[in-house]
Amino acid sequence: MTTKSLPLTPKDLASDQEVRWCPGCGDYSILAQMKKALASLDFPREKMVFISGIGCSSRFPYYMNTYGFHTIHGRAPTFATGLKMMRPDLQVWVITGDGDGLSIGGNHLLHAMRRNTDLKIVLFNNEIYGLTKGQYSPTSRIGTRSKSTPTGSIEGPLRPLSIAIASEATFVARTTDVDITHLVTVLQRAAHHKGSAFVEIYQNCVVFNDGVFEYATNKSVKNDNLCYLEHGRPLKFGKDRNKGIRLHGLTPEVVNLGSGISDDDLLIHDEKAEDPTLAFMLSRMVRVPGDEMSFPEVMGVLRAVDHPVHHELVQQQIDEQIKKRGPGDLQALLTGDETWTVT
Amino acid sequence: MTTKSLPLTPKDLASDQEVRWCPGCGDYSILAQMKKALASLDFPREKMVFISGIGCSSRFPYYMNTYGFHTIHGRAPTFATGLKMMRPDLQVWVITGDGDGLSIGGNHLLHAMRRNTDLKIVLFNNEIYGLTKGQYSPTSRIGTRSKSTPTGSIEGPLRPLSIAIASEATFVARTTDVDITHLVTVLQRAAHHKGSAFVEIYQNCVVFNDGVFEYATNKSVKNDNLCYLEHGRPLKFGKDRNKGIRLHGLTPEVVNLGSGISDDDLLIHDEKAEDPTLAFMLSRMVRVPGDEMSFPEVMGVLRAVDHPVHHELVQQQIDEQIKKRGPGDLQALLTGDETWTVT
Amino acid sequence: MTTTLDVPKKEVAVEERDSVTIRLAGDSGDGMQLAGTQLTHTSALLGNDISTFPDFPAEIRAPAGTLAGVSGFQIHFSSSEIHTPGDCLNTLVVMNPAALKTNLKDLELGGILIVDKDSFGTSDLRKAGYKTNPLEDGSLSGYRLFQVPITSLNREAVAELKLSPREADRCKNFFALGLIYWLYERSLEPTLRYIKTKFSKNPSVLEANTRALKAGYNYGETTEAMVVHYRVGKAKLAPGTYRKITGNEAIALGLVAAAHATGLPLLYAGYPITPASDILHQLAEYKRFGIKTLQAEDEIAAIGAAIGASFGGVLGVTGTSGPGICLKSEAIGLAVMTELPLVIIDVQRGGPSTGLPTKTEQADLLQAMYGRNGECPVAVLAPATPGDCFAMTLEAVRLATQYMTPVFLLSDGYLANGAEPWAIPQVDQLPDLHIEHPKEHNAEVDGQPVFHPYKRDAKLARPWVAPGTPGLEHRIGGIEKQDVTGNISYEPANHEYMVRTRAQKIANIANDIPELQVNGPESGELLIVGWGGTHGSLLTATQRLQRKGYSVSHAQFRYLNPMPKNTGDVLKRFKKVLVCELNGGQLRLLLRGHYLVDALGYSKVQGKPFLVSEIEEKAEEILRS
Amino acid sequence: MTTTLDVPKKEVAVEERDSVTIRLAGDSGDGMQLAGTQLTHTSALLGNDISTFPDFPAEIRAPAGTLAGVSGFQIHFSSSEIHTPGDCLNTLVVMNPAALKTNLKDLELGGILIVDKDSFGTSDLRKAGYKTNPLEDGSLSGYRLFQVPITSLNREAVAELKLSPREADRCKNFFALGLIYWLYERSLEPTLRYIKTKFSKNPSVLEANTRALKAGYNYGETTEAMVVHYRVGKAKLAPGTYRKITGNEAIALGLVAAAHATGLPLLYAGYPITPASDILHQLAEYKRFGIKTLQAEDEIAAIGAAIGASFGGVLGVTGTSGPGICLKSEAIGLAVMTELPLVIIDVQRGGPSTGLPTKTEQADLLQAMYGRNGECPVAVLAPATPGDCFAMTLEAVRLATQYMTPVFLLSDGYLANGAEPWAIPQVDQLPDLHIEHPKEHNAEVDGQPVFHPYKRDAKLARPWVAPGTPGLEHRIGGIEKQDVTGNISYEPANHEYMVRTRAQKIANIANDIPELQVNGPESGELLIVGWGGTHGSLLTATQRLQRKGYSVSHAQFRYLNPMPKNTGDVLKRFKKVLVCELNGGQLRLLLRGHYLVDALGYSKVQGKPFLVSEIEEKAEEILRS
Ligand SMILES: Cc1ncc(C[n+]2csc(CCOP(=O)(O)OP(=O)(O)O)c2C)c(N)n1
Ligand SMILES: Cc1ncc(C[n+]2csc(CCOP(=O)(O)OP(=O)(O)O)c2C)c(N)n1
Ligand code: SF4
Ligand code: SF4
Ligand SMILES: [Mg+2]
Ligand SMILES: [Mg+2]
Repeated sequence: MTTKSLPLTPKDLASDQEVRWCPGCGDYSILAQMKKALASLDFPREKMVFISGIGCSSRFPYYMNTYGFHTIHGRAPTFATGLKMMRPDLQVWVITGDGDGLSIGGNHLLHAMRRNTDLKIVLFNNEIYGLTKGQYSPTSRIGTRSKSTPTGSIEGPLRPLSIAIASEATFVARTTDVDITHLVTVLQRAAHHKGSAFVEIYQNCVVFNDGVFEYATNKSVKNDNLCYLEHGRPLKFGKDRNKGIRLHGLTPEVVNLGSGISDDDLLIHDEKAEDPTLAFMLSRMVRVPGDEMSFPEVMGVLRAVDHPVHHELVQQQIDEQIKKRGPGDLQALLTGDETWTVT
Repeated sequence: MTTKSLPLTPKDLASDQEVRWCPGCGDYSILAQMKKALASLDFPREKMVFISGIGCSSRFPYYMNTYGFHTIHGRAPTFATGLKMMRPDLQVWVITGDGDGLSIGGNHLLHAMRRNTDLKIVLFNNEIYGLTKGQYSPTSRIGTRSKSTPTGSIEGPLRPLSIAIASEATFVARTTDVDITHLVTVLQRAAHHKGSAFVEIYQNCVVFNDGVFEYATNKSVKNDNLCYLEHGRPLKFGKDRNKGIRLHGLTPEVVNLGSGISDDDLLIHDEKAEDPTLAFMLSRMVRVPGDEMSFPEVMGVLRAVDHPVHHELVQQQIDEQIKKRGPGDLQALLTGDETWTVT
Repeated sequence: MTTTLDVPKKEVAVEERDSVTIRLAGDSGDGMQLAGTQLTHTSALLGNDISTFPDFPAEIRAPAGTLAGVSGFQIHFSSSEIHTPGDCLNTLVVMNPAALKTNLKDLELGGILIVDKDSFGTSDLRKAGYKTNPLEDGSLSGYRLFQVPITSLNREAVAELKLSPREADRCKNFFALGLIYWLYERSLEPTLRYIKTKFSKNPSVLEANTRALKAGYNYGETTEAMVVHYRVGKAKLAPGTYRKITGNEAIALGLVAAAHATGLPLLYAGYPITPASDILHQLAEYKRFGIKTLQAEDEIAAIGAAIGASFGGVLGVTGTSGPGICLKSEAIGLAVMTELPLVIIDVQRGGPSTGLPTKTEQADLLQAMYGRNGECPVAVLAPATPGDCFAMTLEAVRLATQYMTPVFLLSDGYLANGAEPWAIPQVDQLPDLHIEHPKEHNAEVDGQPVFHPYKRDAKLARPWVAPGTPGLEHRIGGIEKQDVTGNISYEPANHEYMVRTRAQKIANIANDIPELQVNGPESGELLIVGWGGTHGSLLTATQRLQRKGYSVSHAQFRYLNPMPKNTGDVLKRFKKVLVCELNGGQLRLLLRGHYLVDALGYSKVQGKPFLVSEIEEKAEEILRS
Repeated sequence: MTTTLDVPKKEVAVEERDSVTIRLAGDSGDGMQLAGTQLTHTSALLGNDISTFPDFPAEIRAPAGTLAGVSGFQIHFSSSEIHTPGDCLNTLVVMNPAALKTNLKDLELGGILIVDKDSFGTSDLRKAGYKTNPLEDGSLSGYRLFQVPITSLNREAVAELKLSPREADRCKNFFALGLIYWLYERSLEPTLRYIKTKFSKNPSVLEANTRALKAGYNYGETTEAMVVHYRVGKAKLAPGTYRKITGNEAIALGLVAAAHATGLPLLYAGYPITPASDILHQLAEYKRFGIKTLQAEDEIAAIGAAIGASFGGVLGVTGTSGPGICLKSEAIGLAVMTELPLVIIDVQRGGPSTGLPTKTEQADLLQAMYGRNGECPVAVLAPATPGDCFAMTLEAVRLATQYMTPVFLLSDGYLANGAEPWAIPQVDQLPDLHIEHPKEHNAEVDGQPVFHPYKRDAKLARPWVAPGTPGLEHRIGGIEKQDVTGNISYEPANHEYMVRTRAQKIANIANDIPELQVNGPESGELLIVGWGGTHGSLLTATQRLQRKGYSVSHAQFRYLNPMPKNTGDVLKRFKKVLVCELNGGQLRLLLRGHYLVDALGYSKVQGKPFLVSEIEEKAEEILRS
């Protein structure tokens, strides 16, 4: 059979399976934007693979007309790691949720990123367990009332981006389900990154956690609550782009522009900084609803650096060994160093 | 039977079991200092519990005359979490290794710290798998030749302290096996911390990774390679304390004191900073052997903040519910809301 | 609150029925589970015996109107004792074509079929894959079809409240329920009460649901179409006070009762998974009882926390379903080696792998028995009915604490969500499971008092010391232990001794559990054997066969490891043994292997419970051969 | 390099022996494993049949001189065919009192006992728990005791090299080895060659070891005490070229050969665990063969990576020991559901839990069979000897790829580290396991070409498509699959069909494997049955019993699931069946359950292989009863 000729349209990437998320779920938009982003890549669909764990989000692969593997809870990065090692020609996406990726599966994500395995990891963060019908997750805010925390959760949330950065991920970004142009751009950049790319998407679970990202998605307020990062540009935000982030020693602070404070005083974003401290600092900024002077949450690419990629290093060692000692001779290997003959 | 009267001596904390580490192993010193540190606490030994995973380091509990549980590989924090939830009166130590705690067990460490479970977690980092006879670990440096990486490891190491900080640990510290006074102090501080305390100890595995921390333990060079942190004090180091760390924007740099640079120009350590960025930055500093101007590695307490503790929050919710709705009436619960009677 | 209900009396033709099976089926969003629960509840309060079977899709809310999105709730209520939710439907209510398509095959010929006629538009039919409209093409002629314009009647009923059509339609389930209440002479009272409490904060929804329920009822009363209604009298249950209970509820209550009976605090550590999650949810509500719950980061952490709690001298319990048991298996081995009490609840679902997460199955028996490295025996129990989950939970705690061992409790999706009437136990009649942790040394060495953590009692159980006890400091772990001292030992003979001792300890439990009970004559042609949640179907089938004159009895295993002492004897007293299981023949393998009886097997692996008729037919086939 | 050795000839009394069993025992740090390996190697090159049994402690290096620190290496070499490392020692070399204490019980009465006299100081004796010096208290009078001052003689031998005493003592093992070489007429050549290569970068160590070895040899030659030496002639092995091989080596080589035979790249993903780690270590050396290895973060990740590789169309293999199998169990279920080829190597060790990590056992059989949720059948193989590990690894890959299924390979600690002579296979005679991934669609729907990932072939295997193939894009996963299309399906009848089909696919393998072979008459009084690594002991015992005139045969299962087709027949041809296992009776349960034979069991669970005599005695007891 022959390849679907390039360029692809988003429709070429739709499988024949009926999409079965709840009406209004943020996952629909992510699916649509993913198809757009991939269609733009000039890359054949048979070389794309989606690997997911378990959760609403993890149903994603069924809906893409690519190769796909819906695996088990929390372990998607492990399957993806083996696949990418052996099939470097494939573009491997990992789809996970806040429960799948950060509760049961946190360690695998961590190690995939540490190895700089060339995976594009997309974490749908809805701050809840959707598929199991509404328990709090490791990203749920303190006080979240859920089926398993009827009197409110007591555990502080993880910040997925902090974990990714501490795990040595070479590409770390954030976006939201409904900001469709931004979402497409971020996915495209992840696709182009060589190495572990980690993307957190704020995703609305309309059934069990509706509106938890309202501040970040509602058009009327989101610009006051989000700061879109641009490499080499000062950190500015606000509906009128009249606020910024300034550094005070190691501590960032929100300032109003004008009256003596100009762009030049602001922190300049550097996604290519080898030292991850800036990216880490940005990952800590949390909008406190109602607190005007609390930090905006950053959107876009926090970090994008070039490090050697796992599968290439693996291959390199093989090539070096062959260069040094010649290709393997199976008969010699079976025979070994010392033999004797019985006649 | 009666309590061993306080204060304890280190000897009171020695069990009757023969210690079975290799002669010269760094674990011996850690054991000795742990006994010293605990003896100083004015806390009864029957209320101390040591829980470990599997590894050379994880044999530790057998040698302490306290309660102890040598569990399974990587899972010590889980047992400790259940124990501490139900028995807040106990002081619970978790003993783990770089493989046990950061390879197979990374996720449990992460979540224990996220919950701010009141555990004292001590990670013996020898950058190798000791018990299984010498495979590289997630903290091994790139290029480590080991049984499983005969041509050198290709994976970048994790920094345990970065992971701890990103996991929201409220106490994060580092020390070495042979720096016995410092080790005792750090263990005492961990013991006194309320919440998750994470301590990394550089530990020499004399059999499989001998000398890997030479730069940090050899008396003749270590002061040039390590920076001992003191809260509220500038970051200074060097045999003659003639070097320091200065901040350049977000980026730290090593400077020589004198000729215009004084203590006032240096970064001041603040272990109580609520924002973990400083601690994270410190966790990234790595000594590059041979590079005079590379960073020193920090020793001591990077972070020590007070956050609500898991078991107390659990109890608080119980107390609140009882206050609000009265203590549970089992008969009423069994009976339920709607019943009918058959006569 | 104890209620005695007046059944409304009206002047319509009334037919008496011994029992009735009804299924309500509609879209996941149509509220069928809620309506079914209300019908169950009301019927229980009316004094019927009840048994239910909810059946819902794995998707949270699959696209409206599709076959994948159909959710059903089946209830069997009766004036005599019943044990199953019924094989065959007497009445089926369908809210759309997809529900008709997936459920019609279970309706008896001549049965009552109520459809929401308004939902049979062209696009509805297409989504369900109908080429022609079944309401018109004659394909339903074998049934007593009532085409009720439920959607429009309901909208009309709530019209005054000025709700959006979507909001109005949310009450459809109550309209349908009202109609069923009329048809089967049910009182509206309990459901009205429910609506009042549930929606107290939302008066318009409260009013809408109330009106919908009444409108449905009145429709039955007034429409010409429905001229008969049915009466199902009170069941002759044993005297006492009853409530309705599901298996998951019963386990949660059993754990609270066990904490009480042992006098120990309890930690339930779980990780959400269908169909076990509700146990965690429920226990999280019981903070006033001092119960602590932990939603751990995964199943390994959950069992770890439970074992940590047990090590701490309190009750450690964990619960999950099959995939979670895989993850817990290494830690179960540790609990076996360290001989700590532990209760592991497995609410079995369809497998292998993710399988059929919302469906029932019994295929984890051999996993519970053998799913660990090394010789690693644990006790295995399996409750027989939803209510029995309470008793067997207490049993699990009893055996775990008294024998210092992990105990598996094998529930399943059917028990977990199915409901039955339950005679409410009295707290002062709960078994006394009181635990006293040792406080004193148990040996002397060279004249010095010492504590030996592996010195066993008559049951072969080792002492359960709580950390914090002065003088009894000790260390345990997963490496083989020396007999008595518990020190690490690699000594060959000691290992064999310990392996055999651990096995013997579990085997000894057989002395401490009831014998296998035979329902019917103690010997005969055929013994129908099952275990756990298939009890109702097998017992009912057996009773029917006995009524037909066959020499057949039934025995249900509630204790699977060890098996009751009389097992071999019982099996040998029957010419043939038929082991009926919702798996490929797992108990059968064990019975054959242990007792060398040529047990036949009847397996069903469809994610569904046995129908009574299936067992009956299979048994008749064997009896006639 | 093929070598023909000249055995040194000298004028001393020479006794001919058919076979000899020697154990070298000392402190973990004494280099006994290395010395043993050299002795094995040399004996193999001399043309003896060999079988070895290394036995070492779980601690890396327990405190010197303690019982816990004793490490031993046993070798049996022979001029006739042998199958075990020997029951009883003819010669025991002990480097310290602790080694004497733990090993003496295995030395035959009158056997040769060589001790390093220098290591029997007061503190050495105390560490080993001796109250009096056994060299002096007469307790060794039943043996031919040679008290050799090994430490001092060895220091003397290397004195010129000016090593520290510690460095000098590191050669003690070679001194002892030299002495044994003299005693048993072994050539020094292979070991001298080894020393030369191994220490080429460290000339003083090279020289020291060389001198030590020669000094030991010369000591034998010159000392008055030793007046006899022994000769063990060449074994009459089948003609061919041989090498020595351990089970772990054979598995590693088998995997490289399988990659060659299938034409597929191979990923071995593991996580270190005793006694499986060496497979990972070895394969990590084979980069030139294109083999890729991954030391994953844990066992779950390892199997995940292996399955990911299989999904990618290449060979995915993972290996571990029992505790690791626990962790892999959930993913095995996924591989069963998605019907991907996968080889899972379990090098079994003493359990349960952490158990006896460095000791052998066979207690993971039922875990391999049933240790997963749901009905989850996989193929299970078990090699019978170290060399057979090669053949069975190829078999595992063959069945995995041709039936699209996970295959368990149950090795054990004994096979893993034990060595035997191995007839070197010729690459061009390896089985052809070539794989061709489908490139074309396999169905048409509405005239359009489509690909159905669950359309099966005659073996019931589904097509193994490699991602990257245009037009065959498809999705798989762990939820129940619709027959043929592989779409998600919750349909009850489909589930049952798929459960049965997966089971049938595995059952069909019985048509494609050799029948169970009976060693001895095809029928008779007693059949001794075993599986996997106990082959040598059971076969040898059977042969001895046959020589004694008993009507006894032996059958060893190398295929455990499915079992060979003739299994039932074979079992039924014997009056009695005795299943001998290093576990509590796991195969026995299966044979009884499947074939309803009243199989007896002989269990040993001591972390050690069977002695031939144990089997012999047990069988005689049964035969006489
Ligand atoms: C081993 C295992 N444990 C538990 C589950 C049940 N489970 C399925 S999805 C899920 C969590 C889903 O949450 P998340 O990853 O946030 O995905 P979402 O549904 O919110 O997209 C859980 C606990 C499972 N399938 N397997
Ligand atoms: C489930 C499981 N997998 C693997 C092992 C084998 N194992 C024991 S200790 C260990 C690693 C030890 O390394 P580390 O934690 O760094 O401890 P160290 O010995 O260096 O102190 C491994 C892989 C095991 N015991 N259990
Ligand atoms: S439950 Fe939430 S996350 Fe899942 S499909 Fe529905 S809306 Fe989306
Ligand atoms: S192997 Fe290394 S870590 Fe383990 S006991 Fe020996 S020296 Fe210590
Ligand atoms: Mg989620
Ligand atoms: Mg280590």
